[in-house]
Amino acid sequence: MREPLVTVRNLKKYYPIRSGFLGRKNKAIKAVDNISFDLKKGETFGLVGESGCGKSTTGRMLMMLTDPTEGTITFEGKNMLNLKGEQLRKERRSFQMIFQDPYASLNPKMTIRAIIEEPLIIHGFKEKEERSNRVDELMKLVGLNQDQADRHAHEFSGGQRQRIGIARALALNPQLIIADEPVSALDVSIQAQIVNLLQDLQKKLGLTYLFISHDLSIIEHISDRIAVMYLGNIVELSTKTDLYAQPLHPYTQALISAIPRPDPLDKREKIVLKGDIPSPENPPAGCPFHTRCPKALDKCRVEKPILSEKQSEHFVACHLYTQP
Amino acid sequence: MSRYIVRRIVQLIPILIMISLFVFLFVHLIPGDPARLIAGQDATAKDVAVVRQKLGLDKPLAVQYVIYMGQLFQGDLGLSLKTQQPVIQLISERFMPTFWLSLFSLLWALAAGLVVGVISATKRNKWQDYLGMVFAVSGLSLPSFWLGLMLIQLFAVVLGLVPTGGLDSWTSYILPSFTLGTGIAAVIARFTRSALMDVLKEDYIRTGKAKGLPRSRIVWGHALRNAMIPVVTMTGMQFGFLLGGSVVVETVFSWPGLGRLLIDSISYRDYTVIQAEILLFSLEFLLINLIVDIIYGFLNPQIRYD
Amino acid sequence: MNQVVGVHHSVAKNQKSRSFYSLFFAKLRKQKLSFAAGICILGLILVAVIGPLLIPYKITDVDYEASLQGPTLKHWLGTDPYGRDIFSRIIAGTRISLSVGFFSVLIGAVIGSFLGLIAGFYGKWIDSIIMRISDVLFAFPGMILAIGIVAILGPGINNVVIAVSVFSVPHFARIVRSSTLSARTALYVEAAQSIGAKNRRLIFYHIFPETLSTIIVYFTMRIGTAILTAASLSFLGLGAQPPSPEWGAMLSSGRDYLETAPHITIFPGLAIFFTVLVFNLFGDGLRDVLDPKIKD
Amino acid sequence: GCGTDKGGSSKAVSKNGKDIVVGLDGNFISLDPQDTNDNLSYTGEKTMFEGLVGFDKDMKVIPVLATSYKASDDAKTFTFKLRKDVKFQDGTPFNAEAVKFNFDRVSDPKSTLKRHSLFAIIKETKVIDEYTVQFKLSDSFGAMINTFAHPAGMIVSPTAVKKYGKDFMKHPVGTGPYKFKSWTQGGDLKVVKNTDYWKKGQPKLNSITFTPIPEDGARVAKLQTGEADLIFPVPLVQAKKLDGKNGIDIHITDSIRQLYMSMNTMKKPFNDVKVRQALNYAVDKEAYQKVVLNGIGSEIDSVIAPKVQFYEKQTPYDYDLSKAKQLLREAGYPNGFSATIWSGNSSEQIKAMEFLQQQLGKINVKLKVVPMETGTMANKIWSVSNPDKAEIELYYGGWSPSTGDADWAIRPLLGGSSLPPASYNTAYYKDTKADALINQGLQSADSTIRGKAYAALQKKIWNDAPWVYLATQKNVVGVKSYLKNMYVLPDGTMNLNNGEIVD
Amino acid sequence: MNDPLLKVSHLQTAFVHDNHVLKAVNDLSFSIRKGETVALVGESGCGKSVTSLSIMRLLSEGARVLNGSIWFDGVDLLTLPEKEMRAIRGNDMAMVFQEPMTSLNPVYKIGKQIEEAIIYHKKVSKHEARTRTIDILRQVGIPRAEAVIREYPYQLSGGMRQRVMIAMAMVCEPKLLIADEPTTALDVTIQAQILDLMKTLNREKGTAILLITHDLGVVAEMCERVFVMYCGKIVESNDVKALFADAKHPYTKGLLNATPKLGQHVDHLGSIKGSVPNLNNLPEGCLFAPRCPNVMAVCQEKVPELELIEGGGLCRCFLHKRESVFQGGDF
Ligand SMILES: Nc1ncnc2c1ncn2[C@@H]1O[C@H](COP(=O)(O)OP(=O)(O)OP(=O)(O)O)[C@@H](O)[C@H]1O
Ligand SMILES: Nc1ncnc2c1ncn2[C@@H]1O[C@H](COP(=O)(O)OP(=O)(O)OP(=O)(O)O)[C@@H](O)[C@H]1O
Ligand SMILES: [Mg+2]
Ligand SMILES: [Mg+2]
Repeated sequence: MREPLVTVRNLKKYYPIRSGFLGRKNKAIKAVDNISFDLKKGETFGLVGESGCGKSTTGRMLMMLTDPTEGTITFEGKNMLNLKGEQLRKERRSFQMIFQDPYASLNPKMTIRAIIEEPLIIHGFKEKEERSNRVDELMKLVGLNQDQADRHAHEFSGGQRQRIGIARALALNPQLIIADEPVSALDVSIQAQIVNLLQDLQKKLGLTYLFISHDLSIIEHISDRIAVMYLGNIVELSTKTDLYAQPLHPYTQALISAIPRPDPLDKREKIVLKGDIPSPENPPAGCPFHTRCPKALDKCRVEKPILSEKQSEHFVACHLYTQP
Repeated sequence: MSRYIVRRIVQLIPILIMISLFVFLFVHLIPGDPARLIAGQDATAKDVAVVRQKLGLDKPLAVQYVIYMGQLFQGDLGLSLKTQQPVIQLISERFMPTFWLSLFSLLWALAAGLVVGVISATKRNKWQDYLGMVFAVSGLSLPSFWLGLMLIQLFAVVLGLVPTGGLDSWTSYILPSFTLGTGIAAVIARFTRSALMDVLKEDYIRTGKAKGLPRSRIVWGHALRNAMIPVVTMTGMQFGFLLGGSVVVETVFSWPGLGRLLIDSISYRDYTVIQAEILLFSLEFLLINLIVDIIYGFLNPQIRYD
Repeated sequence: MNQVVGVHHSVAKNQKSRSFYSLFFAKLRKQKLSFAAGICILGLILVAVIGPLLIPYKITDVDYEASLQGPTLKHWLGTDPYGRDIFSRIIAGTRISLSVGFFSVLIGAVIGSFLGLIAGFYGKWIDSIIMRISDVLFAFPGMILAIGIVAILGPGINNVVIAVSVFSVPHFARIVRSSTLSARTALYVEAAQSIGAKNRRLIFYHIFPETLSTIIVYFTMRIGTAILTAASLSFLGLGAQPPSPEWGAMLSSGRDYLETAPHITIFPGLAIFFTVLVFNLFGDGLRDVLDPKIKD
Repeated sequence: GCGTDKGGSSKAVSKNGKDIVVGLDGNFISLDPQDTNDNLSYTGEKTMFEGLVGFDKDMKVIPVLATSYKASDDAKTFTFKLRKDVKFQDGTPFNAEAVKFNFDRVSDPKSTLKRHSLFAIIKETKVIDEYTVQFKLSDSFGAMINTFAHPAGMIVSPTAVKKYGKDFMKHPVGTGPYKFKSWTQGGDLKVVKNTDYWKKGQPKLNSITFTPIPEDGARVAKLQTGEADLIFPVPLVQAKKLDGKNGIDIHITDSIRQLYMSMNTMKKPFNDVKVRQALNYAVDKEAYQKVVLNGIGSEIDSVIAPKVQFYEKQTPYDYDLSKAKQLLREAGYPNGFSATIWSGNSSEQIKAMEFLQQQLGKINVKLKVVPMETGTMANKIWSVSNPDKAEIELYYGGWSPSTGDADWAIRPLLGGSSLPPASYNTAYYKDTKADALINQGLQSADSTIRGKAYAALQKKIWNDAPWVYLATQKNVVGVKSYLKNMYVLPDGTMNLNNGEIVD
Repeated sequence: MNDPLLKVSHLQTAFVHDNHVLKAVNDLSFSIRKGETVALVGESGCGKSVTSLSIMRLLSEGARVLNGSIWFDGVDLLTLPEKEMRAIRGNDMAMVFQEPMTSLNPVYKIGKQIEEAIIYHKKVSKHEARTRTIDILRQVGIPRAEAVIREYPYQLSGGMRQRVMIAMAMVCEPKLLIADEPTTALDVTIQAQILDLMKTLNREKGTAILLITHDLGVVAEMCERVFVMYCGKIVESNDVKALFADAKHPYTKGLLNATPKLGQHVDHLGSIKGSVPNLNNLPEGCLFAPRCPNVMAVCQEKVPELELIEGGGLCRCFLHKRESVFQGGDF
């Protein structure tokens, strides 16, 4: 078994809702509610779930862009949450992020060169020549044409921009890349280009990915292990093959069955869930999924199931599988 | 709802205290000795000293502030240094004329501004739009004192239609309200136009069209109500302008209102009156904006006050 | 909450590979009125710079025999009570009014924008303090604040500049704060933060340029207000000192002659009106082109 | 006035009813004559109150509530005989007790009345009999009778003062032809006919409403539209144009207000009399009248105006630039110098300063014009306790001695004891000889002695030239032609008591 | 049953700027029969929305139909006076938009927004309108319909709002429903609900549906026929089964390859090189030529026509050129 690169334990993020007299805090959005997982060196860890379930929040906490309410994130033995100021800034080199929106994540006022060069400047690469060479190298790596370096982002297509974003993320030779829906905004034909690029880079550079997506097909294609999130909780965590071959959690089952398949002859019965995803401001008691679960038991309404290993490397949080 | 209002009013208190301190320092920073001014041109140095002591101006500033605030909390605004009249009385005599003036100015400004704004937005880039906006920008660019003087010449002196100034009958309100409201009408018109233009680009307007609704229904029913939401907020902010503008307009039109009282009080360094009046202006401004927020809540169902 | 896939596509794909500036000018040119106003502003600036060299009379040339004349061929806009040429004075006054407008707004913009950036970026108590103070200044009618400041500092054009800039500060602080708040959540700012950029870099390198268009638009629009306020102060006798041909002061001294010699009030009034008008029109156009949402 | 022979363009106007509106350029501050220090308030008060003595059209002292008076030679004791047929408007009888009450009130050192200093010299007021009253002064004071004629010497009802206390100023009761009706601070004052007035057949109007209209244009417009029947002052620029139109008559009458530019005689270069005289020669006084006063003013030929008691004509300084330049050269300023001039920020004051700037520019004296807001200026002038520290150089101002007497016209402005902050000697003129003459005039009630002293004093000051003498002002009133017998006194207060409407 | 309900022929819609014309839809033809479900697929920016807005005549300012005709139920929509067009919109032909979050007026209650259309088109009483509103809300599967009509849009989730939008479109029982990416903004589980709903409505009410989407999965699940668009033109069309079984156009093939399929397990996804050309800067010849793996010399010179291919479909490609040129008959 490979070494864990990052260990996440009991991570929580509650966003306070200010209301009441003189803006006292008395409610919270439980965006991420106590999750734990490991990222192993060199793997692609897929995080999948529907809108608002806390995927981005998890990614942002790993990037230290948001402070967790509770929990630990350990990287190479260091608890990242204890780092402050300059130390933290230095440590950031090992963690990089690729964003969903290739348009908004590039400063429209900067040239491509300036964007890719920025991490180098920030981290003290003084030699101009050295930086320039590195930029050229990176652009080649992600498949961008070097003579376009002095143009602005708006002159590029979505796929090209996403490549720029990837080049920036790679500039400092990071170990972990958090890709928050890196292809959701792209057209299918382009999406495939980027996914392929990410896979090639992983092979070439030995990167570890945390790959966030709501698209189960993409997640299946790219990930080694997958965690399914629902309302701030991980409801199932397993290797790719296990998860798709034998989804345990009713939510995962519904999710997989709901994916429209590009094959008109494949006329499966779908599991169409009733109702909406509850608001994280006001999550249901007990199992967060019980309100929509076709197999809900009485117990599910009161007791929250914990994530436990049902089969080897296959974790699920569901009362259906807790032995009496 | 009422809890919300109470809370908002409670929140005003610290701001008002800050304003009071600010005003107090500000007023005392203005060079000029009220005792000297009140004692008069031919007063001797001794007369001045007597007056100073009588007015309590010989005490240290901090002490004066504490005394002032103490009185204020008991609802006592003190006596005018100049006339020895209770400030509250001076101000209450002047309050209504200024209040009505502001209100009429605001009302006509709203009416005119909305109409011009809506026409401009719906006839975008047509002559109506250009005309409306030239009018609006002109309104914004006219020095109000100049406009006032010109209006007096034309309508009161040459045509004799309305009084030239002072407050005698309802006709007295026409010119000053018009002068004071012009700038705001212009702002409202511009703002309505741009808010409405933004709203007309919204998806739900397209939905309305897809339902087959007639254009008038879409503009006046669906778009304007949404466009009003930012317009209302902005109108509240304009109130500050209105209060400041009343100083100038009241001078031009010999209006027996607070603006002129303020100018007079400043030249006499009548501290108590200046302080009270600026506090009143600020309070008025804050309250108006509170009301605006409440109206905002009615217009925008997404805001819940609880 | 739901990601809207591909929302930006059509916008972005429209943009041709043109530079920001040529795009900007092309758009601005379409705003015909504003474009014309922009040319007028250039004209005004030209007049401000070289006008004093071209005027037919010195602005201090008095001729009591020729006082209060209406417009003639000799004196295009007539003469004032001292027989000075009003046309020359208005031309010479352009420089004063424009610089009052420009500098007062500049000072206000620099300080206000800085405070707005800080407040918007750091939030929390820094934001509260800055915004509460600007609330206080807001609740204080601007004209009255200006009167007070001039009363403290004494009259004179420099003090008018200070007074007007003081009450521009909270306006800039507010709008810059709100555009900072939105720029702060922009993904590219987060991206820069995630590669380890310091706050200073985030604020001045990434966020500030984003607020710049708002600042520029508001700047041009405020210039008009500033010129008007300065003129009002002069009208109340708190502004420029004689024999300065500041328009507000000219207007103020001419108001006694409103009936007997209206030209000495009308022309400086028109000069103010025209100048403020073109700045407002230009600001409007800029706003439409740069598209910041300014609530004013 | 000059409004009589305009003929043609004048369209006849008439008035229904006997209620008139008077437009004034400011607000009344007080209606208690003993607690008033502005002329405007006196204009209103004079309809309701009367003094023992008063002034006629030419500032000559005339009896009003007193029938006669006698002064002792040492100018220390003054005895008045009172009218017997007078009652206050609230029914209180007017008698020696009432007079004593009034002067005890104002001369009490503990009184915080604004006019205390004017009457502080009264040591004692004695009731001799019901209609005779006697004042004893603590010091000789030749100008005392003029002081009694000052509007601050008007008699208020003791009953009303006791009743209203501090609020008396809002509930004035006197003996005058009109009774108080209503007043809002900063707004209108309305007075109505006193039907029990002691002068039979008076007053002739039912009511007078005073309305403040500070803005010149608005005030004129009110007269034009007939919303006001009388306005004062009429802006000088418009006087000529208004006259005869819309049934308006413009009355231009003499004033005792002198317009001057004072020079700080303790400061270089104005400590040199040659410089001061040079400046006097350098200013074209005719042009001043034309440009600044719009031709409404008269030549100045003494430090006090002709209508002031003991006036003595001097030889005016002609407009003579070469003489001015020569004097400057002699004083050691061949290339001129720079100086700062202060005044208020009214348009007239600014205009005057600008004019002076232009004039003195011709002899290379460069002025920096600083118009100041009233409060600031007062502060600048009075914040100095030591003449050496005085910042003031040149000051443009005007002075109207409300007692109509030479003493009050000179002492506060040029007396050695009047340097700021004590009083208004902005010229910092302190001359032993002049001070001695001032005292001579002060210590006698004998008009020949006083006359001589003031003649010498005027000559001395004229030649010492602490001021650039500019002009004597005129008062300009605008009235509708149906309104008669209302006039402005030279001191700038108005007497409306005889006013009547004639068709 | 064979009459087309909607017949779009040679439609050309462009954004007209002062100095240039951007043809967003260029010579587009297709038709829909009564009760049929037809898909228009294509990548972002290929002109799907512009097509639907052209049909509804809701194009924004600056966009204009330059050429072509649109026949709907026997009338030529493009020559209809605005007033009559209004009577058709929302009544005979309704539309659902991509963004359920912003397509409802935030300041009006749900009920009012639906009733408005009924009252306007059907001239019924308020009360009747209300009954129908509650009825339709129930039909689109909204629980508590009586309560929901008194709620504001912000109180509803995205899926609920999209149901409301569909209810609003369906309430006058239109003959044709145009759904422009109705589920793109929704989550998979919610998408499944909405697609389910549309299928049911189609089945029960016989409403024809023009489904616009970029998701081939959705197409496969929902539609009977498919039109594939690329750069404002139709490049291939066929019966859904035929198309998925044997796509002819290289672009269609590329799309199908690039779509990840569950359980497929390939190392690399198929991808199409390059990116969609800019409308400002379209290539000569076949628009797909620069990205085409099978490009030939002729492709860069001539524009291929849409031609009938074996198996009944149409394809715009020189690879599949046959002797008989498509003449614009029934397709
Ligand atoms: N800054 C914030 N303040 C308050 N609530 C927040 C904030 N950021 C996120 N949330 C809330 O936390 C929850 C989880 O958000 P998050 O962005 O992590 O979801 P997600 O799974 O990434 O969703 P999506 O697929 O829409 O990106 C949501 O309900 C969201 O509204
Ligand atoms: N207002 C506009 N001005 C100029 N061009 C526009 C405008 N709106 C759309 N376009 C262009 O028209 C073309 C077609 O746009 P359309 O919205 O129909 O695409 P779409 O296929 O619906 O894409 P998406 O999947 O992103 O919704 C695009 O290239 C787009 O850039
Ligand atoms: Mg997310
Ligand atoms: Mg679209």
